[in-house]
Amino acid sequence: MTTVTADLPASYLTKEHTIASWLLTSDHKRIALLFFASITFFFFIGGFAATLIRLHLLNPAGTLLQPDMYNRMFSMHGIVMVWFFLIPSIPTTLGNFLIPLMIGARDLAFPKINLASWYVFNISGFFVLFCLFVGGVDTGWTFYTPYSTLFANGYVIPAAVAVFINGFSSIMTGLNFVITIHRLRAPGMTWMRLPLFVWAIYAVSLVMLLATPVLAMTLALVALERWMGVGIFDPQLGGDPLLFQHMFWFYSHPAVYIMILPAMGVVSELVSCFARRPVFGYEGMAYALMSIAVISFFVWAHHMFVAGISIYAGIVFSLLTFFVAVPSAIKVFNWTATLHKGSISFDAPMLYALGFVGLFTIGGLTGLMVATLPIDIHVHDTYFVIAHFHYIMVGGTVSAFFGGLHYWWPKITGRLYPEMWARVAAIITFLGFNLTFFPQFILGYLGMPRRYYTYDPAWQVWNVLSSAGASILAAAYTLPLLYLGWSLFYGARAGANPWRATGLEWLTSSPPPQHNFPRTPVVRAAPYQYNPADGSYVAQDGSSNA
Amino acid sequence: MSAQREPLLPYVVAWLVLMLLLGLSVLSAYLDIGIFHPIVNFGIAATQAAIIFIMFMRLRGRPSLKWVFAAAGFFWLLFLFGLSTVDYATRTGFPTQ
Amino acid sequence: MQWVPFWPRDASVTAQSIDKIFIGELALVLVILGFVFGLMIVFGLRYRRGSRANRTGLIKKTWHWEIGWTVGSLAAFLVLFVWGANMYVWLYDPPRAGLEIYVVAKQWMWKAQHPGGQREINELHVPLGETVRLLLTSQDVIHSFFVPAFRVKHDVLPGQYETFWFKPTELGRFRLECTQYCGTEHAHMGGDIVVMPPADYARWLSRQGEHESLAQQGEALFRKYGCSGCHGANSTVHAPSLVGVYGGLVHLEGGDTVRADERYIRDSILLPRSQIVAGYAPVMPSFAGQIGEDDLVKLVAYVQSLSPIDGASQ
Amino acid sequence: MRSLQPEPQYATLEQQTETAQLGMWMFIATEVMFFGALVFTYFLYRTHYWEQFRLTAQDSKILLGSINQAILLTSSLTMVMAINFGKEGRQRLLVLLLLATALLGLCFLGVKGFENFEDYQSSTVPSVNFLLKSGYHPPTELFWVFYFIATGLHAVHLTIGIGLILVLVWLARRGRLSPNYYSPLEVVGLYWSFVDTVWVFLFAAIYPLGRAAT
Repeated sequence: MTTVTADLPASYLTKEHTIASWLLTSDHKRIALLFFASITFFFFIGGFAATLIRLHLLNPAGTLLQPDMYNRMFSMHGIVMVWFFLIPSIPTTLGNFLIPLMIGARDLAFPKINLASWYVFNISGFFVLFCLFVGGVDTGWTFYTPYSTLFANGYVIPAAVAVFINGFSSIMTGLNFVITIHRLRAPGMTWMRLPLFVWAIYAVSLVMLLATPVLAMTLALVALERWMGVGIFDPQLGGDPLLFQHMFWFYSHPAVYIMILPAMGVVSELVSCFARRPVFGYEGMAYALMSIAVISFFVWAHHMFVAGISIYAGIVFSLLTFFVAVPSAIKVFNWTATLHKGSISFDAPMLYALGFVGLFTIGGLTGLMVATLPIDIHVHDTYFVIAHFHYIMVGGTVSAFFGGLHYWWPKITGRLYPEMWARVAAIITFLGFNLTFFPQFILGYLGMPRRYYTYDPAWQVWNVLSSAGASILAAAYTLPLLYLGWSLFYGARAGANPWRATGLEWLTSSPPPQHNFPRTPVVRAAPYQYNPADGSYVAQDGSSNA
Repeated sequence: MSAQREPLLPYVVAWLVLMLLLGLSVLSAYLDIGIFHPIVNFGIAATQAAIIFIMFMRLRGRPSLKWVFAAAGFFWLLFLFGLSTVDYATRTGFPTQ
Repeated sequence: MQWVPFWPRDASVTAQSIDKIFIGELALVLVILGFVFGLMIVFGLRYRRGSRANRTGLIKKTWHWEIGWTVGSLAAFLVLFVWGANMYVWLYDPPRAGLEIYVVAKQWMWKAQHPGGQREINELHVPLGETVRLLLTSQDVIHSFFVPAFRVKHDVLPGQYETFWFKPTELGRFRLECTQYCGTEHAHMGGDIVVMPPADYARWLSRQGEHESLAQQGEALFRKYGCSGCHGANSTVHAPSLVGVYGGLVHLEGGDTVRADERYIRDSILLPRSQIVAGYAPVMPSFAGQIGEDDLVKLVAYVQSLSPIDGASQ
Repeated sequence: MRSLQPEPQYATLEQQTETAQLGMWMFIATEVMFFGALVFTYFLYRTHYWEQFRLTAQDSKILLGSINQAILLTSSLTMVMAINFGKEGRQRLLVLLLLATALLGLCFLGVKGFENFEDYQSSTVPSVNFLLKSGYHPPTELFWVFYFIATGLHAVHLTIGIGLILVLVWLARRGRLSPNYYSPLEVVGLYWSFVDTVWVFLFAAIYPLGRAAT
């Protein structure tokens, strides 16, 4: 099955070699790699800011950074990580690379728009770097008015413009995915045969399309208000600052799901493949993804329980928030049940995937706590909330991103990564992560507010633990950069299907040829037809493999 | 693909109706109908939009995915308007400076 | 819960209730976590590749499981929701009694004004066991009033009053923090809540020097800004009398009815024409931009004092 | 002339054309959300400051607004006729009607410019030249803020539309549009009519709020 050829097979990587052939490519696989380069860059920028923050907080007096500098660091950390890493992370890289391969298409529906999306992303990245170098912005990533419009002393407008432009990139990519999944599926690829990763990307693309424009408008209003001095949210004119929060969270709450849904898709692929067992309740998983995407739009005001919304609104949004937890709970239980009677191997992607399930569960359950109104009154805007969403976003999304990256690495590069190192990195990540963020739950309940550059010395021990964990985490995130880089040149050649997985993407060679498939595949089987008893599987084209 | 000619008359009629509705909208501005102003104005606007969508943007014909996408934005706005009304309709505080 | 080494002090009635719901939910969370982690570990060991476990007879496609845990989790969530919502109403719908203190926030300090006219900055003295109702507003950006030991928090918005209450059950000093990011010195925008025995509190109040009460100061302003010319008893202008207005219902031109709370009084001073009382002409000029938050507080307190039924607030 | 092959990811040219249209519809849905969010702010203040908004909206120039709507509705008609002629291969009429559409778009911008000049003269331009008339409260300024942001964004969209139509003219002159391949025509037509629809709603929000003497 896995034929290792001596010299490089003709692939999308070797088709052309000029720089122009990369910068002007319309091949979704190359664009995925371009995006990969960009978001990795921003991941380390955001990570650098996080490192500074944690270093600064080692000392309760907060003497490492000036207060203004600290405020700029956490703002930049938030803005870069949210819009320049987490939101584009899985969709633009793994999604871009895999969607056409998984549905048996030769490319996305609009390849030029796909490329344009990358350029637009980089232009917005330029603005955010510009903002960083001229002095940064100190509003936090949430840009709350009237602080951002009338009082902030940073460069709010470049930051708002950066996020505004970034939205176009999101919309272009999301639009491309939705249309592609609707129109370009291979013969036989019915909706109920789509891999869950495709479902997840489909759901997330819909959220991007419907939510991002609202953010774009909101930030445009903020920028105009700051520039012209009068605006829609100005309390001096009778404008309502809470209106900004409503509009901001109408985007930014679904945005949380933009970050986590693709991760759920990745993990479903991983858990099933390494447990050698069909995903438990495939249909339930697909419907859960879609209902999370829809319900995510109904819960935004749970960020505003203490902000001054009416009591009735608080109650309604609390109830709706509990509803969104139901499909998430279904997913967690189904992943766990997928392990039942499996034949589980603990390769690095599986370690990341199991880590994801555990950390996501903790993040989700603490989410229930902050959805409970009186608890939220106490922990809102404290480190409890910080810990909660880092469990979802870092413990969840970033773990899944790394898991997916390892899993599809052979497909993307044609090389195997060093398994031992990868397992070590996965375990260190898990440990470092927990050491970083678990103490923050305690800090939060003790009452340490977020965005404080100095704090009560009584809290120092927890902060020191957290900072120690952060340094481990930093090392754990740098490791893959090293060994994956090494494997690019020295890794063993991967066959077409090193994991013996069922998806269409594994039917073509690794790395795939320019237009993915020599001949359009015909789909004859549901995904995940693994048999744990004898290790055999049925690929999606209907071929059985012992 | 054949070059059969599509009659232009329906489009001209649609245009005439649109102009008529514009006239109505302007007329309504000068009537003393109090609270019904926005209802009339936006009712007329929605009718005009529907005509433009169906005729000029060719939503006529077989049901298709286009219908879903055309309606999606408007439908989704209902959630923004509806759910925030839960707050605004029951809130007592509003900035006064 | 003070025996737990990292538990915040609980020094108010609300703190104890919130701790209860927190612990209840924490227990539930731990049970679910134990279940999920336990299953993952058991399955991971039992069905690791190469183990001899029986792998035949996979559970066939059925909705029973999904429906089972959907219903189960939904039921648990609804219990939590009702418990929480109930308490939320209790916390954010303050009783109209006890001590009323105005708090004005600005970058980066808290200014409090007691009913007797005593003012303090970054400190708030309150008597033990008394229900304290705060009326908060901001002069600039959004701040948030947070006392961890009381487990209470509310954002403070510019241009409007927010309100909540607490009832201290322990003597001592408790940290006050701002939790809504408000600029460079956000981290230093704090202070202390000092809970004293009622007798000490009374002594403390009297030690703050001779003060006119907030309402008396308001009465002076009432004359200074010319309000008494129209709203006074001997006025010839057809303006509504303000005696007994506070706390009752007001019928507006156009058929609406509003409750005359602090917000309504404040709004009526600044934007009189947006809420005209039925039967009166819209002749009152706007005072928008002419009266600062500190003076507004006094005027509102004066109008409040004209409705003596609410006894305690004077 | 380029040979008429679909792009590699499509099986047929029809599939490509239909997909392009579908993409445009999806984009229009995002535009609806974009403008919808702005109208949401309007909706809120309109209901909260009911009388003030009605009062100040009387200062908007309803005559110019109506003329502009008439211009845009007409341009939608010329656009849809252009598409029909394009499909039928009648190149001269196609180019003519496209140019007419673009011209109407420019007329709209001209009238809008004149309207803004009048707004300036009557001191209703926030942060540039704004005067709070007696009896008017500060929230009336919110109306004008909305007015300028909404019509400004609409004008930006319209300008892009005019640019796209000029590209179509160029394509048509080069013989790139034919009864076999007219996808760009359809797609730009959708966009143009949508921008028209936006104006229809903005008109309803800005001009006819009640001008009867009470």
